[in-house]
Amino acid sequence: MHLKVKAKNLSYKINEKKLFHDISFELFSGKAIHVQGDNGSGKTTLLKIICGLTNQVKGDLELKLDKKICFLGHKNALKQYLTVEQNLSLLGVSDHQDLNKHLIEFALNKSLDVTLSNLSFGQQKKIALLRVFLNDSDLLVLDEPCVGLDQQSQKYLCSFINNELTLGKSILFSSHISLDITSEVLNLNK
Amino acid sequence: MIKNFIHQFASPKTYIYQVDRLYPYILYISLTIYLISIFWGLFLTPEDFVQGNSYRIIYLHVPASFISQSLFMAMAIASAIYLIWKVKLSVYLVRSIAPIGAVTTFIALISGSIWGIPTWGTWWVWDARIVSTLILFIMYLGLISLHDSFSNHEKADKFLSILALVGSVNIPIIKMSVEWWSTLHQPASITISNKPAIDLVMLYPLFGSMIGFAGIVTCLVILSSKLQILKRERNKSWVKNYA
Amino acid sequence: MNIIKYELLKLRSKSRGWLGPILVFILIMVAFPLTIEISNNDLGQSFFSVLWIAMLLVMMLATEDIFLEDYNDGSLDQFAISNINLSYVVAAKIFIYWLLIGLPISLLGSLFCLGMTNSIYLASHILPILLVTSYIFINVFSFGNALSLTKGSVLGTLVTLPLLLPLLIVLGKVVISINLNLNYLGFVGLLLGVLSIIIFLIPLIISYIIRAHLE
Amino acid sequence: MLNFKFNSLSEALLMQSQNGQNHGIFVWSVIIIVFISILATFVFYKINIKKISKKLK
Repeated sequence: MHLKVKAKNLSYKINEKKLFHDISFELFSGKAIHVQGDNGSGKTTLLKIICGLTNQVKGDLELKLDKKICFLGHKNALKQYLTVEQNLSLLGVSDHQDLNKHLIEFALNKSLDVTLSNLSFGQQKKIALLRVFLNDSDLLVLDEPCVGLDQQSQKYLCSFINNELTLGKSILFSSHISLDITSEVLNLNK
Repeated sequence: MIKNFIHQFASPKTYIYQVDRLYPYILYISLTIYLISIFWGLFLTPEDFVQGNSYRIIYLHVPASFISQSLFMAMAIASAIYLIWKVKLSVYLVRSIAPIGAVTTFIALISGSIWGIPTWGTWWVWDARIVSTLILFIMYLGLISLHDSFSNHEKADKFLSILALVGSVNIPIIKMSVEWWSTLHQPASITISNKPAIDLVMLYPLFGSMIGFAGIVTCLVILSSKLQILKRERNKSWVKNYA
Repeated sequence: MNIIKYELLKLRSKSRGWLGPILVFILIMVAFPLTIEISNNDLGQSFFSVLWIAMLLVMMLATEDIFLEDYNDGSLDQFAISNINLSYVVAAKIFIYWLLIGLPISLLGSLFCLGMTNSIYLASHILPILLVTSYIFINVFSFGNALSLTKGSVLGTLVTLPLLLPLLIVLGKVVISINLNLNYLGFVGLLLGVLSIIIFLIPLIISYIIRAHLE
Repeated sequence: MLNFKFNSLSEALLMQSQNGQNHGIFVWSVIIIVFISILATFVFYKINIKKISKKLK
């Protein structure tokens, strides 16, 4: 059990308006934190602060990671005009040995040559999730990972995350859909 | 330590109270100097040998064009301070100098082109100074529109100061290159550089009008920065007390 | 190396992104003589000013979504999180844009020069200058479009065009020198000097701006 | 050194030069434009500051 993330009294403001303040938590390896809160309570911002995309206004954030963070946000980082296969190679996962397994599980193995804009929202999300599944990092940051996913895929995602936790990875996620993941809850509501 | 010092000293609150104290002195002294110098320049100085009485526009034109360039330099310094030390006040100043700079550049342009009618026979010449002043004017407006198009103030502040800094590096280059360009194209009849060296009697009121105009512009910047601070810090409790 | 490969793939599969500006350039160069009497001998005279302005316009159009697309679909977030230096990514993007847009336009510009002035000497001497200029244009417009990332390219152009004016003056001087058979190597040296400064500075500045955008 | 160069108000308004041209219109219009634009800027900021302080109260 190593300490991966330690946040102390994090605060954030937009245009001098407080979004959240005095958020403190610790995340150990093999543990998950579920960030909860109403719309506009700053979940995405908090996750972005942990990724280092945004700077907190106050407070300290300590990261002890050996590898880079794997982040999945609202935006999928996929190119609409490229085929699935090209997108996978852009994500840098096209040579991964486990790729086929996940593709079959997501029923995407037959649409490798399809241009991405012809796929549905949920299917695009699944391709974005492949990057998470084939990650090479010890901290996963997932912002609403199961928006648009069907029941089966949600279950698959949960089982994957639980498996990752047993492998000693740390996970931070936000979700309005309840997921079957053993996690601590961090509530941003005042 | 320097950082702490600046942050304490340059808080918008201290600034606004200090500036309120100084404002009337600056305004009245500089207004007096300015009006006296203009009066002196208009009625007491001798007529120019070459240009006749139209040269009296110099007392209005030169201060404006000089100040319009200095204001950009001031903006660049303030932007650098913001980017290095994250002093909020300095970026408020950058944003509040920009419209004032645009106004002074506008004054310089208009007075220059009216001056051009009797002197050069035309109100617009592709002269180096005029072109670079026009570019300066557009850059001021560009800075304002860049800052206003972002709703997130912190973002807007960063972009504004980057652009002001890059622009300030470019202004001397633009000036030099435009001068270089116009030396080849321009017929000699309309250069203003070969006018006789200015007489000392004419120089005193010119200095006076420059100092006076600088003071007036300082007052304008103070007002504009007050407006900016009140807008941006309206959620702070001290602003409510102040208002 | 991977970044260059992927950026190339991205831009290549988006034909309106790279072919469009080239075609617009051709259209402008074809349209410009139509506005003048065909017998007019001054065609060669005004040709170069149209060439520079057309180049300016087309580079502005071409760089319009150089970062916008990656910003909208979240790729920039991924770049910023990954341990690749963001300014490398920016530099690679600019290089690819130059390779697919700037290079063909420079070649075409030199070709049009041959057609308009019937002078191989002029056309061959203008080519290296076109190559360097297009690279500088793409760099500076990328800076402007990074500043006005989500606010449209009009703002970006408004903000960057004044910065490019000295360059246009230098270009005018170069054409005069080549026309008069004077030594123009000094100007080329100046352009190369500007280029070498810009190549290092612009990606750094842009990566700072992009980080601010991602916040 | 500090003598009036114009003898009457009308002469000052006309500002006839040695070459016979009247430069008064240029000089005075510049003066009016400069003063008006400075004044307008002052008024603009004064009004806006007042407006915003009223809102803040």
